[in-house]
Amino acid sequence: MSFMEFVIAAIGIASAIGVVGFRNPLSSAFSLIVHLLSIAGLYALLGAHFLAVSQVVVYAGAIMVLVLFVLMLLNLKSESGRRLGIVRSALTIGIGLVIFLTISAPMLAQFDSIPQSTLEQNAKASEGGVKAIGELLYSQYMVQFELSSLVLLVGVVGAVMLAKRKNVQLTPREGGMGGVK
Amino acid sequence: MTIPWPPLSSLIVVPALGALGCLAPWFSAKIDTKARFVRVWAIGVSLLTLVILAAIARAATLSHGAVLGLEEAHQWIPSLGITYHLELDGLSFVFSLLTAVISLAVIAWSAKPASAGAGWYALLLLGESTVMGAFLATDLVLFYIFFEAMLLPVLGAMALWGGAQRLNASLKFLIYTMAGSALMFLSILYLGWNAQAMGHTLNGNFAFEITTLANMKMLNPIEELVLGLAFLLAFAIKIPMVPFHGWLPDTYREAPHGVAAFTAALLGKVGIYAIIRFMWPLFPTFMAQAGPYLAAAGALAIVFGALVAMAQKDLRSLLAYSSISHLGFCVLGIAGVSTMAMTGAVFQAVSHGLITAALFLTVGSVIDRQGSREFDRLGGLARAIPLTAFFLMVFSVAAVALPLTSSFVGEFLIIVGSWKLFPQWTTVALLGVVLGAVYTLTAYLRTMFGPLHDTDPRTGGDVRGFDVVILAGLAAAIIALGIFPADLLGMISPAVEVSAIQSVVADSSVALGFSR
Amino acid sequence: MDPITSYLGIACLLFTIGGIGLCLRRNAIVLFMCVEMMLNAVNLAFVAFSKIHGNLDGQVAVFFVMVIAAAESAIGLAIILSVFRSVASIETTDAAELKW
Amino acid sequence: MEDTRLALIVLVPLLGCIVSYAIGRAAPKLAGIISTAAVATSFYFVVSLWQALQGGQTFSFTLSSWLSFADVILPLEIHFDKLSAVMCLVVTGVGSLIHLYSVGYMAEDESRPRFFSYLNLFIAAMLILVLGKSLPVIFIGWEGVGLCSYLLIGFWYTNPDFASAGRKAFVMNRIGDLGFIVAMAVLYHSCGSLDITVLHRPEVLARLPSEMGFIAGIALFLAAAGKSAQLPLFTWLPDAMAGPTPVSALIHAATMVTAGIYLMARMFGVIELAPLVPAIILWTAFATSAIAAIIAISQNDIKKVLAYSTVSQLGFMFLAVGVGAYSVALFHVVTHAFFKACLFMSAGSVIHGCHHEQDMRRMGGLAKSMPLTCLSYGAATLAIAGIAPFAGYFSKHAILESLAHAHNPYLHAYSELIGLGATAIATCTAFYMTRSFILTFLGSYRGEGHPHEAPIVMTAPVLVLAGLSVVGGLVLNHGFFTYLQGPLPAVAGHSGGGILGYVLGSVPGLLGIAAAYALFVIAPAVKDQIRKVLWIGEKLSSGKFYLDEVLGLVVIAPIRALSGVTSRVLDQSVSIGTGNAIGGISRAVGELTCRMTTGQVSTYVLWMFASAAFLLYCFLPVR
Amino acid sequence: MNAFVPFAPVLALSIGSLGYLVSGQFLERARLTSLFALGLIGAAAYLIVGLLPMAPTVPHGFIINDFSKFFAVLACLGAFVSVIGTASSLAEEKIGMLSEYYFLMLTSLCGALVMIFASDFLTLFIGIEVASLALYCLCGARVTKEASSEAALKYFLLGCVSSAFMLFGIALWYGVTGGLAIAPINSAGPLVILSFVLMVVGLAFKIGLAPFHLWVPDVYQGAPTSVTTYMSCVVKVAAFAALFKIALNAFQLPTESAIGILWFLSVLAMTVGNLAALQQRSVKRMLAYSSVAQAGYILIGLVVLGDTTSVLASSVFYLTGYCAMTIGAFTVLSVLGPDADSVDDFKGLVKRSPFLAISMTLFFLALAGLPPSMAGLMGKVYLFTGALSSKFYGLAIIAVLNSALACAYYFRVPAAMLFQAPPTTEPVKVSVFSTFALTFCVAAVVGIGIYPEPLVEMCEAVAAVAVG
Repeated sequence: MSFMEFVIAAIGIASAIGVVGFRNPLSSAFSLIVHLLSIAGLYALLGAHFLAVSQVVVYAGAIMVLVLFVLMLLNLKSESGRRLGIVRSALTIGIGLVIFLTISAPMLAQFDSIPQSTLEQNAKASEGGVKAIGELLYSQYMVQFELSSLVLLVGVVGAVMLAKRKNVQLTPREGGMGGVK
Repeated sequence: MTIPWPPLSSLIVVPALGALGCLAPWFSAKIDTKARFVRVWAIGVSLLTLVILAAIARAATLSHGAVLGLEEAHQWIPSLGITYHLELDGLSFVFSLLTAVISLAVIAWSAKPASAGAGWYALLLLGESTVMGAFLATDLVLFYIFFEAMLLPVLGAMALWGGAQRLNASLKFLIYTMAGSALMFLSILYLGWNAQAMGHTLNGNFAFEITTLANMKMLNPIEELVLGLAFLLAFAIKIPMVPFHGWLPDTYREAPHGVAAFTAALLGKVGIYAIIRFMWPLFPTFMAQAGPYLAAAGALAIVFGALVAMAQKDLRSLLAYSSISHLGFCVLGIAGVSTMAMTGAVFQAVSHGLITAALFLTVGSVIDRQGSREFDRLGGLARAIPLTAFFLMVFSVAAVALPLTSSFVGEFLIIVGSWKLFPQWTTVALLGVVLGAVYTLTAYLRTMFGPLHDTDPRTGGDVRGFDVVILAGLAAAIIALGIFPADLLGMISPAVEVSAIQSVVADSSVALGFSR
Repeated sequence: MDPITSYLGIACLLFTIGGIGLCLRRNAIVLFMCVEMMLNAVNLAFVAFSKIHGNLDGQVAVFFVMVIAAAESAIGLAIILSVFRSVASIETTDAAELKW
Repeated sequence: MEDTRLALIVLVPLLGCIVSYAIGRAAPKLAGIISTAAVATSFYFVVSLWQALQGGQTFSFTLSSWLSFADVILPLEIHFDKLSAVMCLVVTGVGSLIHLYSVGYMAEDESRPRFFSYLNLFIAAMLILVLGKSLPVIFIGWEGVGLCSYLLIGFWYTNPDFASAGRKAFVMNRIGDLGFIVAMAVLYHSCGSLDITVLHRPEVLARLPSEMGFIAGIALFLAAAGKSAQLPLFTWLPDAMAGPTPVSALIHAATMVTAGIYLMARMFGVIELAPLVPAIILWTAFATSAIAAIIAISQNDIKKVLAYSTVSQLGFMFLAVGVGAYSVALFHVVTHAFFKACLFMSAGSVIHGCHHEQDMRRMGGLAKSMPLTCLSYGAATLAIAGIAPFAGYFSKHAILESLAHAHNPYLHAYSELIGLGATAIATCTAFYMTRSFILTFLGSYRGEGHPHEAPIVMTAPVLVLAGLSVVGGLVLNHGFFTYLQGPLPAVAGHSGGGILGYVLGSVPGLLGIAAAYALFVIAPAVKDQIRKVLWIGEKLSSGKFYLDEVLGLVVIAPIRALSGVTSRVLDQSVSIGTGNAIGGISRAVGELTCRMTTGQVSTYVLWMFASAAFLLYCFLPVR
Repeated sequence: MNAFVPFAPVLALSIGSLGYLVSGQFLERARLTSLFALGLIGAAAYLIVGLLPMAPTVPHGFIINDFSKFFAVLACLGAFVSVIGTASSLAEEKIGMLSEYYFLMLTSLCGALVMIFASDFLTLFIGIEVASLALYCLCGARVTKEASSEAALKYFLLGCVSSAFMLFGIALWYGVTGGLAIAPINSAGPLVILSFVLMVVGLAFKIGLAPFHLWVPDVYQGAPTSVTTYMSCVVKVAAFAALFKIALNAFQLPTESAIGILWFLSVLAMTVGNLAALQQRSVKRMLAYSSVAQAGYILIGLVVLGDTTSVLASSVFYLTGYCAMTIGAFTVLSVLGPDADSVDDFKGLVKRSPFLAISMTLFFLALAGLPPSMAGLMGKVYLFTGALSSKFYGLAIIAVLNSALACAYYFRVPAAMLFQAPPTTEPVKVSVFSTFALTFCVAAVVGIGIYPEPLVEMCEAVAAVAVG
């Protein structure tokens, strides 16, 4: 495992923990951005250039901007003081551990023994440039591509429907903006 | 003489259509205006049913001998092997006759709950139709459908016009019955599949038709045991047999008189009928082994019911438990491989149907008059309502199985028949007879005799008009059956032979001496 | 440890972390972010697999997942907004009228 | 051979029962007349049939095929032979007299129609009982008379005590009936038939295994004991005096209570299968009649005295049954019917005359005010006391004689003892009957109001019966036993006894009379000394041997307790409780399952992950 | 041109629904909008029945056979009836912009169809997402009601998690096979099982099988009744179709570990569902839990799938009947008004509207498996016989005991409607649309029970195709 990979992976994991760990949503949002970027880096290292780019654009760009916008809009303080019980946290982490082990063990067991040579000769085939992906999208995955447009449409319309209401009052039912507690 | 219409189906369809007919004016939203016409209509329908039944019997008897063997078989769901198969032999005939008579009596009975409009008659007619179906069906699934369906009208009538606790009572009734029949349902399916697996069926599908299932010996003892127990549970709850009678006290306390009469007279009988019709042919080995336990259960139920009845404080509960006690005789009768006892059991079932219905109706009129069912609020009524007192006396006397009443025939045959097989349990049952005399006479004494204990000594309230005719008719039937039971017995015994006894005889694995 | 498998391991880890976050946090938006993390973990696995198998189907799948994620975010945030309007909070503990 | 008259014998009273009520509703006066006429008619038919009865032949009539189906043959058939002829004559003859009497006795009761129709119903049932050709048919009558006695004892039902007395009678009879049913079951299965003519064939009886024979015999005796008030089931009979006096006369003296003896005579073949059975019968009968006699001494209610004397006399009859002298027993049945009916009816006249006063201590000196009654009562007393040549003498004497010839392995040792005891009882009988006579008719009137003689319609039948109890024995003595040779076994060495025999035979009775006269007329003071000496006996006697109390303690109380426990514990708690418990539990579990849905998203996610982890952990082949 | 034929239904729906957006401004009249929607759904159904036979080919991403066609028609039919039944109640639900509402509903139907037709996992996943995303919004459609948006939030978050699981499963599948096609795999290695488990988790969530059912009661209660009506049928149909397809075509059931999983889910679902419903006073939640239990029954056919296809057929049969029941029940609820939920709202309904009361009673009887509406009963006969014939005695016994237990709560609503006094006597007015829908459901529920033969044969054919 090259040093580069190691560093990026480490950042990714660290930022992921950060997302979960920070009490303040804003900071977790930022660490999520870091996380997404690191993932993009991993994509790049894996040779999925197109994905790396779109990851940066779509995720770290569009989505996270949206998220941040909403966060600003609601200008929230950090999560209210009530901590979760230690028991529950332990339980959660335990369960997470079980899942992690049960999922990863067989995977690692299965793919540990892939000769480097095959990866070498696959490297060219799995070179995910714009051209290659584009060809696939417009030939073999035509249908799915069209359908994904439908997905986006649903997203738009749904958002509109939920956000827009006849008698718009942006102030919540009780308490001022931001629901100060 | 041949019958133009499909005779057996008409027994089921006519009352059902009649029920719809009752509802027709009800949907026109003027609920109680047409009450009288509805009543006449309902009486007419149930009378028609009775007539049809009589016609069928006559025709069949004329065409082929005393034993009726009418059948109606149609494919229903071929791919599941479910057929629409009705059959009327001596056994089904007596029970459907009972059904027709009781329904007519209950429908024609004038006293019905206030606020009971057309729905009352509709539900009763539906009840008649479904119970008929249960007595006629020979396809197990069809039987199960009717077995469940007959619960609903009774339930509805009870929940609509019952006492204060009516909803809980009916829920209890429902749950008990469903819990009981659930496993039976599964066993039925198992049988049907087993037939297929054994390759005993024509088209390679399941088969639920009793004759098909009975004629093949395809169950090993374990299967027989499990399935038999499942069936038994269902019927034990329906009859009910102790200790599965948890639904009974509430039901009989809450249900309106007519419904109580209908339930007590008919629903339990389906259990008795089904044990003879289905369990003996299907599980001969199991039944042969379970016989003694069944007999014990019956005998103990007789004593148990009697003892509990003695401790009751009100008329209706006393009747409820007394019917447990009386049905114990039927159970005792069907426990053993004895044509005599089994015939007696069927006869007893019929006569108990008549008697208990009559009792519930009569007692109902007494309770309505007094506005109370507690013994402490009754007494000395013989002077106030002599006619009711007379009928009540007749029916009580019939209930304690005095000779020349129908129940004597039944109990005598049962006792004499099962003495050979289970002398000890028969003796226990006899003790029940004495206790029966005790509580019955006590009830009568505390109701009719003694100083006239009457909260507001009103005159009148005696049975009158058409009700007298009904009671007289029932009394006449009871006594006539007591003096001339031979025809009915002659009808029942061959059917019992075919359905139960011969299956055991055929089953060589059962070694039992039996007394015919 | 082989590089590819290490990618898979990382994917599993991230997936789990996202799940844990979902269980531990209460802020709806953070929950949403955790979901996104889980999706990303899966994406990573896809890409790794595509490298293993030497075809691009995995990457195409990832592309579609991104599209879907975008739509999801739009809808999700809209929902969170409307919840905020009615409950004046986006903490899931406050939006718990429906229960039992 | 078939004969419709036979059917008429039964049907006429049955018809009378209905008609007399129907018409009686309109015209109460007619009710009595109609029913009396009905019984008389049936008496006429009985006589005519009896005339036609020659040799061993019998008449029979089948009403319906009743319980016959498949290979079971139990038709509803009655038949008329010498034995049933005797009973029929008694039932209808004495019955019609009593009907006539009741016309007067019940004259001012407003519910006469009911009374008379009940009476007729009873006669019909009794006739079925004695005419029945098979045990089930006999059982019809058996239960029928039980029902009628229940109805008639509780005739004045507004008094709850009377009503419950009726219930007591019915229930105790029911206990006896168990025996009847068991016997039928046993006999049917072993002998394959319940026809009494069949059941007399030795080859049929041979099929009966010995222990079954014993069971059948005992069971039959249990039935008889219930009906004929033997230990321990006799306490209902004294209570049965709650009914109108004619009822006591007809049912509880003349006819119904003797049905037991009739049954024994009918089924003697079965009774004698196991020699232990007659022995048991004998001892029971002995104890019964002794106890009843002792109790009767200290009774003050005139009807109670008669009731206990009836019990004691029934015991006498069973003594005869026990030694196999059935015709003798029946002979006593007949004579007893005469004098006991006479006694009861005279007592009835007395009560009627004294304005429904029954306590003898408030009577006395009625000889003047009602001579005819006094006359008949006296005659009957002499008869029952067994003074020759009155009717009672012959039957009692025959019984005592037959006791000497007991040929039962279990009895050889005690035959003398029993003979002596029986004689003592006879003396006792004479004593208490005389006492009652003295208390009632001699001395001076102790009650208030003016006692008056009964109307002719009542006295006439009483006198007739008095006459019968005077001459009846003398007349019948010769013919009776030979007449019954056919259906019943011959009586071992019965001598009519000459004048000397008469004198000797009357000694016990005379002793009793003398003692009573001495104690109650000449020297009343002595009486009290004796009472002090025999205080225990006095207590037992006046306390009726505390039989009711004992029964209540041993039988009734446990049953009540049992029923209470069953209903409260077994029924409410166990059977019903279990069902409710199951329901409750499932409801609680359901509540818990609902609580899983806390409404917290993060909880849900936790659940999801936990479940996923569980699935993965459980179902993944390699861990 | 012929290449488009397979997609005709989906295209029709999506393009048609686009029509809403353009015409959104002047198509605000409820009657028209709903009619338009109905027209579209009808068209789709017609296309499925009429056009698809001409395209037996397997185009990219889609597979057309009797199995998918049956389920597609079922979904369309369900959507059609639920739209008719609830059309008139939208006004009271205060759902603002009808055009968006119907657009989303049609799109989600579209997604459901994609799920049903999909022949590779990617398409399947996209279909799931289309359907789900639309539904998330629809749940929140009643913007003025707090519960509505809360339900939307819960459904959204949990739904995303579940699709993450699904997706991970797909990723593993891709990892094992190197492709995304739903095609038979011959290895049953740990990774395959793993991916199966993950996909099952995803789909079990969509179906609402315990222990992944926790969202069901909340969402069913919070969402607008009309939406609940729709999703209680369509989502189940689509998800079950997907589950059957994956399990049979991809994972080559039966393998014993997979069967173990499904057995566990089925038993847990019916038991938990019934137990939890016992105490419910809220009819919507009661029905939600009951739907969990019913899903457990439906799963039986897949669990016990032996060599015989008929057991799967029984599941399809039962599913069909169940759709009619649940649509009917929820339609009645929606007719009673947006806030009708508690059992008390049903008191004495028979006095206020006999038609509603009696049809509701019939639906509940069917759910309880009682005559006269014997769709449920026949379905159980069919299912349990299958279970027995594959020697799954334990499962059959648990199931039958559950169905007995269920009567305890199925009794409650009819009891309230028929046997209790109404608080008010003013009659409930039932619109023509609803009347039609209810009549249809009643006819289905009773008819399937009385004369099930044709449906049975159809299901047999479908199952035969599915098992292959």
